[in-house]
Amino acid sequence: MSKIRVQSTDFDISAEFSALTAGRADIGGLGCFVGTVRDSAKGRKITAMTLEHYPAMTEAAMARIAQAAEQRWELLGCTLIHRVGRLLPGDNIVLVLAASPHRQAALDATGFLIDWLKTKAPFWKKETFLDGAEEWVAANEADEAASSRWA
Amino acid sequence: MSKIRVQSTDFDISAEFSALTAGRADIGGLGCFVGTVRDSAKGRKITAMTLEHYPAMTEAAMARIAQAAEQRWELLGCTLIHRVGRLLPGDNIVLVLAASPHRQAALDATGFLIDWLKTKAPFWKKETFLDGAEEWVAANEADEAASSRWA
Amino acid sequence: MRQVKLLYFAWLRERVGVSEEDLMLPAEIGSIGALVPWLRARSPGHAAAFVATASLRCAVNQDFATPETPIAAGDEIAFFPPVTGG
Amino acid sequence: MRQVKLLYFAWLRERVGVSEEDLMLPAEIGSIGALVPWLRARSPGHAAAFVATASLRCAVNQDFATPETPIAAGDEIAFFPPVTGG
Repeated sequence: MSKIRVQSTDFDISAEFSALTAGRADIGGLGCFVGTVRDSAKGRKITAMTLEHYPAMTEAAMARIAQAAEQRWELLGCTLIHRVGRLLPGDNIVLVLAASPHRQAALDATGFLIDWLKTKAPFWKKETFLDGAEEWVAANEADEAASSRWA
Repeated sequence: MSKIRVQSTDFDISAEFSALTAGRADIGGLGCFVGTVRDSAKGRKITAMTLEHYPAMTEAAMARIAQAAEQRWELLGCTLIHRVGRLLPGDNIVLVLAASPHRQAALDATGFLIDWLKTKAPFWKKETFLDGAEEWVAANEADEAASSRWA
Repeated sequence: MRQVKLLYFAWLRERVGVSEEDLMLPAEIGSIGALVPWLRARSPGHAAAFVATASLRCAVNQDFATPETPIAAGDEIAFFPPVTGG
Repeated sequence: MRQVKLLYFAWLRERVGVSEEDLMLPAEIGSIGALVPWLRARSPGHAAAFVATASLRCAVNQDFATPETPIAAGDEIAFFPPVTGG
């Protein structure tokens, strides 16, 4: 019941909502999170963001976490799409969708899934700054803490 | 920075995402919730859902709560759309969008806004059952409790 | 005597039988708490609508009100059940 | 001696200078904890990549591993910095 994708191309939010809800009327609420590339970090302008991942591990790990969410909350389906490659400021990075009969389950599962993607899924971001300098993004302790709330 | 609508027509999720994000690259995360009409309640089949509201009060109250959310979290904009009139199972009822530089603020504001819409905005739902019976939906104590978490 | 506009929504509207009415209130009806029993005596429909005050909500001039909220001439006073939007 | 495949990601890959390598491990390298110092001695690039073990993460056969995780012939062993997706 989960759809997992790692892709370099953009995703279509409406199409993903439609795919998750098509032909069914048992959904009461859909939670969604979309992460996008910001044009600055720590006060410096960013011109690009490059995402690398560990292909053999990524989709299997994403499928497992989607399954864990479906066991933890009453979900009728979820969608996880993560982009890789070179992205520009304003571009979409990640989409999480969770459908449930109940609002709170949809929202909680959405928060759980994006926290997990931030802290456990094997993706790495490199930022390119205005002067051409490139730096790998350091892991955020606040993100690690957000994930541990779900432990 | 907030967009508030009460309308009988459906909304286009992608168009609302685009309207909120167009031309800007300072957003890091977008939280979204979509509420839809379920085809059953308490084990009975539903054939329609009719939403009534208090027009003079609704949009002003929605604008105030959007402003409250923007003061409470670092938001770059939010969108609240609530449908009224006669809806069918599977139809969209409500859309909440919240954009922030930060993931957690976007998710928390989304949860706050939909909890508020459920418990404080002057909308009333009437369900039409398979046998033609019509019943006004009773307020949900769990919803009231969810809202009080934000007090 | 002060004129006010009464609005009813959802099942309160259905029981009262009208969605709104303009009423002249006697001077002694100074608050929402005093208005409710006065309305209840107006008709069987009003009596049926205002039977369960625990499930009654009120807004004066589009703001949520309590039994203590005072009433002034020209007020728009709305009664409705607990809201069920979202 | 057991053959394993090593994978490196992000700045670990850049410092080691290759994204993957097939290595024959001596019998005494039985765990991830024993493998790291052995890798560090392979080249200046490896030494630079494995300098800060606090910021090192490892997966064996696509599952997160710890220093205690044992190594078997044919394993795919990946080293990378803390993840930053989402």
